[in-house]
Amino acid sequence: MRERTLFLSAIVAIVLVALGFVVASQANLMPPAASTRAVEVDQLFRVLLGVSTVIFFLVEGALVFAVLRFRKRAGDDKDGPPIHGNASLEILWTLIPTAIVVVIGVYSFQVLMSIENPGRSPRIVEIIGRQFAWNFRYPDQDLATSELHLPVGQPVVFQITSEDVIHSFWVPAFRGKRDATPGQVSEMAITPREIGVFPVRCAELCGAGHSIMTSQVVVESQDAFDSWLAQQQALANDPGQLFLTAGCGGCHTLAVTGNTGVVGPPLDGLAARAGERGPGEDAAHYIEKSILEPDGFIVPGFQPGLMPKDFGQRLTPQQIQALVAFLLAQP
Amino acid sequence: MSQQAVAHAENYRAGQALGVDHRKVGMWLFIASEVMFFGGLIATYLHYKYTLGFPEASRLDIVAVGVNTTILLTSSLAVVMGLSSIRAGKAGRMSVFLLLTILLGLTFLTGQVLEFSHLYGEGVTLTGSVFGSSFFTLTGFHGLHVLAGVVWALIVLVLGLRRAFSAERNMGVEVFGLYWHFVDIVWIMLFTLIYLIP
Amino acid sequence: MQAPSAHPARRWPLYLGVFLILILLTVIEIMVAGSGLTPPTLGIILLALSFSKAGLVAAFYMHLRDDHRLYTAIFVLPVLLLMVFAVLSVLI
Amino acid sequence: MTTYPATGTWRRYFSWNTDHKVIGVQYIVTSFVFFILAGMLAMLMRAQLRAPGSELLNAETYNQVMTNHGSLMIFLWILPVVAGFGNYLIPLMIGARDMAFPRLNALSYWLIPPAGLIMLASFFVGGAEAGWTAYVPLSIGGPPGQTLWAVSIMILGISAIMGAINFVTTVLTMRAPGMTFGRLPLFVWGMMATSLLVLSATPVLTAGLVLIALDRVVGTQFFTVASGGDPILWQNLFWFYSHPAVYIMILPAMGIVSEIFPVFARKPIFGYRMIALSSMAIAVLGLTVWAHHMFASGMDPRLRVPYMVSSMVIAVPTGIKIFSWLATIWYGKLRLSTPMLFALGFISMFLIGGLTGIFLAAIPVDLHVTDTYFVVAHLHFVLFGGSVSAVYAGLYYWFPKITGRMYDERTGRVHFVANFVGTNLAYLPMFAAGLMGMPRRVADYDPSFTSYNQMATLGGLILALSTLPFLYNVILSWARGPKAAANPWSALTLEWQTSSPPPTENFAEIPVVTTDPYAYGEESTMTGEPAAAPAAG
Repeated sequence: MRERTLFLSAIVAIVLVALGFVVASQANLMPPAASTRAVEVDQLFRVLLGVSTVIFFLVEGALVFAVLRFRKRAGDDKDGPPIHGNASLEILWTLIPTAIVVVIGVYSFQVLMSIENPGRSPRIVEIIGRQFAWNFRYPDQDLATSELHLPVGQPVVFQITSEDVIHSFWVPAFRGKRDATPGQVSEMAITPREIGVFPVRCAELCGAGHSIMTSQVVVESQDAFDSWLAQQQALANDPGQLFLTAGCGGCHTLAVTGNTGVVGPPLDGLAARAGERGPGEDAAHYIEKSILEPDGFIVPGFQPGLMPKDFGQRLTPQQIQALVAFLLAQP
Repeated sequence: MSQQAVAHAENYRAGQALGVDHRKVGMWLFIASEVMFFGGLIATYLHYKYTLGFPEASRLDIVAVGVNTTILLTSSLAVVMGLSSIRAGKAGRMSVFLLLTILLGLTFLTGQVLEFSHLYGEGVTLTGSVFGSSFFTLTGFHGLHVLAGVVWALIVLVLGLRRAFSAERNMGVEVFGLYWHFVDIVWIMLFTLIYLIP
Repeated sequence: MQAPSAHPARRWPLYLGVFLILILLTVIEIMVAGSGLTPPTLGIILLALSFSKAGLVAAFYMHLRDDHRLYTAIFVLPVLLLMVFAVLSVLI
Repeated sequence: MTTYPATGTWRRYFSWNTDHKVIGVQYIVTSFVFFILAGMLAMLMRAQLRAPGSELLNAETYNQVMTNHGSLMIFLWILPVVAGFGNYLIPLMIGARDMAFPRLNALSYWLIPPAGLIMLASFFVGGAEAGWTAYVPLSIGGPPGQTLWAVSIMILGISAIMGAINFVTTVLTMRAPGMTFGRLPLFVWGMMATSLLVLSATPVLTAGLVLIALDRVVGTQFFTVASGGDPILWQNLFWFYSHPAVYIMILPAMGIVSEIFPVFARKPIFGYRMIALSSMAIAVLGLTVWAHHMFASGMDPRLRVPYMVSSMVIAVPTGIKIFSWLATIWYGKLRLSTPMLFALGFISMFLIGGLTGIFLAAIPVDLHVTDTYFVVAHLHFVLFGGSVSAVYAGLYYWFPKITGRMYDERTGRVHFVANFVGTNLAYLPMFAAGLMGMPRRVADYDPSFTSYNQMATLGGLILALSTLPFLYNVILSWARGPKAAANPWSALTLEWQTSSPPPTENFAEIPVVTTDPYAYGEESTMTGEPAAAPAAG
């Protein structure tokens, strides 16, 4: 009898472990692992999945077996045996879970230490969340972009913050997530390992636009990345392009860029007029001031409050100077 | 019935299994929850004190508040003397001590009002800074507890004058005392955490 | 285990003594705060003083000293929890 | 001092009544009404999410619906319904005539309907949109409804604290002769653990809500980032309550199934002491894990590891309970009536919630799945597959005691099957959606998640429909079901040793307890009035 029980439980144990192993190794529940960190996280995930599978089928199996095997037979109105407990059994199912938990805890800690180690000379990328968009800055190049590009295989540290409420920067393919909290900068280290385009999502409820606060990260070869960077810098410093990318053309008329907006005053020949607007203020200063604080002077016939007031953040000082010079040069 | 069961049966009549009075247990449990309520406010104050440094705290007048503290401590003495009076069957003396408690409580509140108006004069306001918000909220909630205690003391006083308590029946006074002493203890901690520790 | 109300009349010297100690401790606190001690030591001393004051009130005025242990447990456990919570909230 | 209108008149349920049984029913029925409302909000969300690009609700409305769904389900359904069971059962189970503070008890109930109305009123003044977590600064800038939301939850917190004081005092001071702590029914142990958590955690949330309300109404600076306010501080205060809240909601549920298994397996509970101890262990540990909700926030990284450890350790006492329940039904004579079916369903579904909890405790995995549909699935398996299943089990189990009538077994089984299928169909796909990258609290999603959401919506529909047979069953059975015996399940706990429904003040004479409440298969030797039921039925 005793041997038989042991034999049966051995069989059950082997079957369960095999099952757990199969599920853990075969299950494909995660998006592509596009960062080195993702590989380690997925490994941990598979281990947890295997352990849980064993426990799951052990308990559910016992449950189903008990329901089938021990259900009351018709006409049998006697009680079950008065078993109140079994010390060794209770100690067993206290110690084994404890052991499992300790192992999982240690392993998780190792993975945590490893994934949060930034690696040698990581590139810094600043990530700014605002309702409801992600903006990016490459401080080394002093370059602000609306797209996130990363060179494959190069360690990067994201410095994440927010301008309004809490957002959470999440690239599922990287497995990393970090809240963008106003008033503080939190870091997340990543090393992309796969070339491709992966979605970026906001994971913390941030208001009505929460579900549309998405972007994408482009992981590309070093060369492609460098040329992209160069191109972005060129755009940033070519005022004509800047005039378009910053969105000025949407509201202002300017012949050379072919814009015909009428929301704001026309900007052709601005140099001539700009001088007389502010008392004792030359044209250059007037134009710069009008970009930074649009409601400072309202051209007669136009409404205040229409032009965004955050160009000071959106554009670098150099870009603003470039714009001013560009506008002054327009006949 | 086992011997222990008999004991239980007798306690039960008085509603006192474990030999403890349910009103007292209830009061202590309420105090426990109050500890955690002030805990939330104190944790907030300390968090900001640690992160922001609270330079404005130098504006606080330690000595004046120290005097106010001793007033509250004295009121606690009055309460406990009142309790021991009624336990000795001296209802009249208890009423005197309760009256004293009420007066001391009101004095403390007056002191707090003076302190607040002084700080407002200095430009430290509830909405002016994180320090103002944390300070006035924490001390203000303590003040509200003192106010509630004064009202409760009035009720106990009136009941006492109506001969509601005696050397045997005085749980109403004791339970009120527990509350009052707890409010006193909260102030003892606030005095150190807000005023003394830089 | 109930609070002994046997000789209540004789308890007032005890209460008065406790009161005097409380006042004394308060004075000491203010003097310590005034002394030029540095924050870590200063904080520890001041906390020790205030906790002893709170302890005196709880033990004698709230009768925890000679009342049922249950009451002490109900009071002390949340205080400990509060201390843990406060420390972790400061560090968070 | 305490008033008892004539029993049997339905009017007493709408009056200021201090009978703990009346108050218990008031709690249960009121909270079930809010359960239905919150369920309708859930159906609105599932309808919106049935397909990507749906325009049934605009984003603001969706956020309001989502916020109120969560807040109603937690603060006005599970917490009060559990308090309702506690009110009805604790005095009966410990052999007392009523609660320690009957008028306080009535007051703590009568705070709930107004609080619920205040929360619903938020819909009409620009509703609360910041989720039940109300993270600052979003909840500071939000529309006026957010203030009503905060006030409502403050009131509910005060009500819960008063209830907890009542429960603990009652259990400590009003146990019948011989009802030692070693003989306390496990549901009472669960309520004790829960009440201690309510007492130590709820006041902290109340304090935090005061800060939010002051910031919104008076203009204080607590959470104004520009002047140094720290958004993480609110998360700290909030989760110090809201993680223990999960145990507040699950411990009594565990107590309910611990009552049901011995009765329907006709066997003593296995390892009584360990189950009672594990409830207390979960309560204590539950107070030390709150910041595991903040692993992805800006909190000090060094603090995360201890929270990970304590969160994982909770798996141990939880496991002890599950294994003890399995051992209880092992070698038993299982009677698969509706309460037993729901109790078995509780284990099978709570297990999924518990196991996925370990994934969430492991920080590296958590940083991927937190704030995604993985979390939504996890918490619904714990709170719906877990707590709600147990509540249904308890409602069926004590229905004859409460109403004096028997429910219809066949309809009950239909309800169970629909509920079981619906729960798994609704929530299992959400795990996959979260792992694949679907954030939670979104009014719209990437088309790649469509199939998961269609399954979830179908499951939700089944869940909604599954409440119909339940309502049909309880309403008709209460009105004209067959009369129930005093002890239809031939159970041994004290509440079954008096008539169904019990008379005012419960027992003609206070019983004297001389045996433990799960002595099945033995000579039961309970004296007192009326005599104990035969151990076997």
